[in-house]
Amino acid sequence: MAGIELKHIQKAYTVDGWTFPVLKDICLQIPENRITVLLGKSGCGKTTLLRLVGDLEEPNGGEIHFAVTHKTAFVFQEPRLMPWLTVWDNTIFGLKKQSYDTGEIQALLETVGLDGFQKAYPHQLSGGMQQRTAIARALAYAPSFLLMDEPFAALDHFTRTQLQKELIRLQKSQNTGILFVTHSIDEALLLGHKIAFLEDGCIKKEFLLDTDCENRDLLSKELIELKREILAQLHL
Amino acid sequence: MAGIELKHIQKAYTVDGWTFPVLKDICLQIPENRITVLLGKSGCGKTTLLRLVGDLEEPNGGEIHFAVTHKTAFVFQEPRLMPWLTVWDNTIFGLKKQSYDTGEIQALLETVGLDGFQKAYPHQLSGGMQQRTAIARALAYAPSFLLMDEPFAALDHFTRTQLQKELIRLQKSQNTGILFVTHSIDEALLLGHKIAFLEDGCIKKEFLLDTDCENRDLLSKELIELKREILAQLHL
Amino acid sequence: GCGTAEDTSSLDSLTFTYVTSPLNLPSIVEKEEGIFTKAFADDGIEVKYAEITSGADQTQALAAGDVQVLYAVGATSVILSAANDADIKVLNMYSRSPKAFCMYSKDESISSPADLRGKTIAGPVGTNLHELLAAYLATADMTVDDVNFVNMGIPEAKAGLEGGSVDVALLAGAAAYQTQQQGYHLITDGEGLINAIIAVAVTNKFYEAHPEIIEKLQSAQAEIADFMQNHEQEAYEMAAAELDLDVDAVKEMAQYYDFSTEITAADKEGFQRTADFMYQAGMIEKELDVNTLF
Amino acid sequence: MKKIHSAFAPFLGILLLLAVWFLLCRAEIFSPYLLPTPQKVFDSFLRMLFSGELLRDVLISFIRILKGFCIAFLLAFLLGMFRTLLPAAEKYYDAIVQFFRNVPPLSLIPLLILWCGIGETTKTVIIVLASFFPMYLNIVKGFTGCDQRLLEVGDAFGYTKFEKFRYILLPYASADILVGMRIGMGYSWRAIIAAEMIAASSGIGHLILFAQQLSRTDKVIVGIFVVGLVGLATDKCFGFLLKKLFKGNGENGWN
Amino acid sequence: MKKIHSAFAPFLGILLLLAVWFLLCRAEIFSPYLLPTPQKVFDSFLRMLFSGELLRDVLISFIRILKGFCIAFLLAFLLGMFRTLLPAAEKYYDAIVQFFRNVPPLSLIPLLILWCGIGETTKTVIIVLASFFPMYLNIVKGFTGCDQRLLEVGDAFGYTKFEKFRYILLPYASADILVGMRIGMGYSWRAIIAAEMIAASSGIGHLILFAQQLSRTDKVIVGIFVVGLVGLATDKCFGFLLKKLFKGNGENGWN
Ligand SMILES: Nc1ncnc2c1ncn2[C@@H]1O[C@H](COP(=O)(O)OP(=O)(O)OP(=O)(O)O)[C@@H](O)[C@H]1O
Ligand SMILES: Nc1ncnc2c1ncn2[C@@H]1O[C@H](COP(=O)(O)OP(=O)(O)OP(=O)(O)O)[C@@H](O)[C@H]1O
Ligand SMILES: [Mg+2]
Ligand SMILES: [Mg+2]
Repeated sequence: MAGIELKHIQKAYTVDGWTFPVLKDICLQIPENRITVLLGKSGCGKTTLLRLVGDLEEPNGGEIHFAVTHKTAFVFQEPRLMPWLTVWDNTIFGLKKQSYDTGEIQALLETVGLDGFQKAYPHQLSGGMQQRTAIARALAYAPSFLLMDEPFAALDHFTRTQLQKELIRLQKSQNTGILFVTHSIDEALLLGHKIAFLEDGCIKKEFLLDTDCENRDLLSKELIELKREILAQLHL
Repeated sequence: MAGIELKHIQKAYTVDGWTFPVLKDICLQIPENRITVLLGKSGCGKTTLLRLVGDLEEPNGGEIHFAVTHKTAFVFQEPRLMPWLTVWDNTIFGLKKQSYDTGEIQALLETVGLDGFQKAYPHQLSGGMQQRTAIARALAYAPSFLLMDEPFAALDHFTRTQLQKELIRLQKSQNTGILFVTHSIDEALLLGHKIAFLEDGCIKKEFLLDTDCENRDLLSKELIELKREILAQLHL
Repeated sequence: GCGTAEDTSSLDSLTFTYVTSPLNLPSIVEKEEGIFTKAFADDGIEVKYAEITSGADQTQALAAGDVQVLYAVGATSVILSAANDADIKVLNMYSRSPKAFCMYSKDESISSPADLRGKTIAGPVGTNLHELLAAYLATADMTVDDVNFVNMGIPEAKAGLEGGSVDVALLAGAAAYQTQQQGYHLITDGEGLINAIIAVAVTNKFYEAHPEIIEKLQSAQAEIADFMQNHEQEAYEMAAAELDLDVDAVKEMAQYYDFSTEITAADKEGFQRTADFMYQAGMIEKELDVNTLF
Repeated sequence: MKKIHSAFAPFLGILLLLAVWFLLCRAEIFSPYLLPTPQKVFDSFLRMLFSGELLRDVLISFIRILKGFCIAFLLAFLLGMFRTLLPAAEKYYDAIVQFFRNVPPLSLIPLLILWCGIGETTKTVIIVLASFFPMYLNIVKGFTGCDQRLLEVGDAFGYTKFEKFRYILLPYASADILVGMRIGMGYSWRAIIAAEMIAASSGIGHLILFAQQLSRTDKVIVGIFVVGLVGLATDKCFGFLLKKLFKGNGENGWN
Repeated sequence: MKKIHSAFAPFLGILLLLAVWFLLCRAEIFSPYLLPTPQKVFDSFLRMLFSGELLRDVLISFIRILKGFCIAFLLAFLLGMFRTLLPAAEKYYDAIVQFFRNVPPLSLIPLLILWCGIGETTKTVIIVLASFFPMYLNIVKGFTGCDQRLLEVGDAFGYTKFEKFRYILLPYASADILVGMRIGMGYSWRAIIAAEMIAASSGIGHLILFAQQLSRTDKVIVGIFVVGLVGLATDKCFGFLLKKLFKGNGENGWN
């Protein structure tokens, strides 16, 4: 079976001597070449789950199976840019010394709307621009699997729509697998092939969408129905 | 005339030796005891404008008139918590050594959903929790004027709705003036008495809403109409 | 450090330098027996000690007024300070010990000044040992420039000799004694070459302002000499304890020292010889008539 | 197994050193005068320990160092603070501070004797000179390197300059200050010989110097060991104390 | 007006010092033996300058210091790097490093002569001993204090340990490393007397020491001034060079 499989994952943290479980028993199948969206309340453990999948942290229990070795890129919740590098250098940070096509990077920066700021340092950027640089850094890496932690939270309506489209295009053309954390139900409905709803340390519910993301209409009967269902879940 | 008045404000930044104007000619009247919402694309200068109003930066030209001396609090776009202080200590950071009511602070932390995390350090919090701590810090200060830079961007649907309600309640009971930056048009419509739309270094358009914020229904004909108008502006 | 302490005619304390190495028996005996303390107790003057070993620092401290009596200071240091216009007066002698200043090497074949040509020789500049080297070389019409003289302290010179990076070391005191015990080759000692004078010195100003103290000091020194004569063994034991050496070693080394305090014509001559040497070596910039020192 | 190994590790280096020393003496490459055998040194150590002289000397030096170190720290801290609160004042004294930073304290001894006499003052001043600069530079670095964004939070909440200093700059700079203090403490101990060169009759520096003059290499080595170990111990105690004091900072992943 | 004032400020402190000195000599509180007049010192300075001896001495000392400093920096950097890349190795040598950090270099001179002779090696070693520790501690602090969140970015992009070191740790720690280097450079100059105590026949440290032994306070003061000024100049050049090298860092508001 392709993709990534989480089996009975547990993770606990200790704060002030008091240990509490964040993830209690996560079973989740993340398909390859598809967009999986993770929904959940603030502080429910979405970032933690992403970090486990991205191998930045070890689970306390359970297993994670990777079908193939992925070239993974991570968009963190905060921009995490290197303050001593310009936008350009931050963008190619993931590429290390390996050769890259200058034109491609330039096109990428244009896509995220940072053209003209190639030589600016992070502290000279607005919050949204920093986040976009971080997205550009992850995309420049040309990953086969992309982990994104609320990447569009700091962006305005239109920039957001534009990048969502870009993401869908990328996913289709490169067959990239994406695990996407968001707070916005609309965004989840627009992007996800699979929507997982995280609550109380478990995956409470999964929704599968079979329409192609490219042609989704939020006002279609199907999606309105689904949205209602999700909202009902949240009210629990 | 009460409130804050910006007259022909200009502000330019220099990046890599190239000076570009961010704010070109801002004229804006920010009423006292009301919520003013600032809308605009990412990177258009919203944070810059807020910083000017908050006296963290000097304009290159123009004048800012304050009707009365305000006790101003600032919620930055990033959490900006002191890493060496616990959530509790960060919350009372604005109060310095002045006396405060422990019960009130506790109630505030419960409102923002951080009960139980009083002794946690910022690096032990999720992104949304950090942002909520920053909001609690500003509210604990009991300001007469509150500047908020995308305070709810990192929050999920429900936490966000809850805090929006809390903000409206606070504004009513304390008569606090609020300048609120957001990317969400819905949020603007829910909260604002006045919505200012920033584009290309100028206030392109202002909208005044006279219904009481408490009873707004986003699906009311009036607001749908307004939303359409704003979206049209954005498409320019 | 108030430079004007000595101006007040009534002193309430008197600071002596206290130097025990290489083998300053009078100082050790004096302190152990409390001779100065007793002598000045009647006048209500408190006796204090300052352990300053470096000659240059001693004369500095004297000029600064922190110390009133340099009890055991090398003739070279006295001359240097006088040549640089400091106010200094030699009260009496402390010791002469030409035989305690030696030149050692590992190489048995060195037996004349000519053999030293081009060799690396280590010792402290501007001291009796430096003068010893110059005087020894002068016997064969050579100068210090004919050898590779390097400036370093006695412990360092000894370490250099041992480690092999130095051909000849100029040594005195315990280091010289040990080197001899180790069986190194003695090239020469100071006998007949230098006078190796150590003196007791004060400032002229002090000398004139406090004749009664000078007088007491002289009689107290006589008392020390008496003690050393009558309780020789005891004095050696005191020194051995103070310096943490064997009594036998102390006895052996003490032979080289003449502790009589009297200033003889030979001493004055020795002073002049040292002053001339220093002038010729460029260590002082003008000729000094040592009679102004006494 | 692994734990024992780990506890043992710090001593491994030292043991190796001792082993080399022992073998060198065994091979009789150097005369015992220059490199006394470990046994002889240990004997001397015991003798000095039991006669009480060692303890007394260490104590005296320790008090001197503490005095000098405290003065140096206060000075460095105040000047650093002054410079931070009043950046305009800095250029008046910076040149002098920078000048003296490069001057060998040994060269100042004659002048120090002149100004401060031959008493404790001179010794203290030498220790101050030795430990002031690393502390000052680290403190200044800590203060100037503070995250501007956090300082702005202070501005936003109406903090005065001094309050910003106290509640933001100071905690932020604490890591730098601590490193400065540790370096400064080390340099205080290192300066003990220079300090006790002048008219000292006791102290571990005097002990080493005196032994050197009398060619007692065994005593010199005992002295070196004692200074090194006592310095190490002070450093550890010091680190421990500071950890307690700055508890919040040490354990929040911040330092 | 304000600009002139500001350019003048650094000299104000120095001028004040000179004025006090001049007045003290005028008042004849101290004998000229202890505190020569500024004129006399200036005369000596000119004489030494024109005879060329001063320049030669400074140059020789400068080369020595550069040598010692470079070795010390390399050592400190490599050990710091080693410790960062291989944290397990640290405990093996940390105890020894910490031990020697507190040992006065003056006490080691006889042992150094024994091991390294009286040539340049010993002098270099003394300078290395003087400047190694502040650099090492600052470098270690810089490396260990690195923001974990940025290091995780490296992990996320599949950086190796070494790459993380090179591209994240190193730039991040550069401020700390620079402060360490400046302190280390200062300490190199300060050690010049101790270094040239041993069998030197030239160098500014030797000049001061020799003048001291010959009670030539005027020459000592000239030496002190020259060391202080040359040190100051090295420091400034050094700061300038490093600013050029680390250009990106210096001007992005990060340092
Ligand atoms: N290093 C840590 N130490 C202790 N607790 C932690 C740590 N990291 C996260 N936590 C806790 O784990 C819980 C989940 O955090 P996580 O960051 O995964 O939330 P999240 O779902 O991403 O929230 P948000 O939407 O606000 O980003 C929180 O309660 C947080 O306090
Ligand atoms: N310190 C600075 N130096 C140079 N340029 C700056 C600086 N701060 C902001 N800018 C520039 O000013 C512009 C506006 O920035 P600002 O932070 O006000 O945007 P914003 O409207 O808040 O955007 P966002 O919604 O992404 O936060 C950006 O183009 C940014 O690059
Ligand atoms: Mg998160
Ligand atoms: Mg912004």
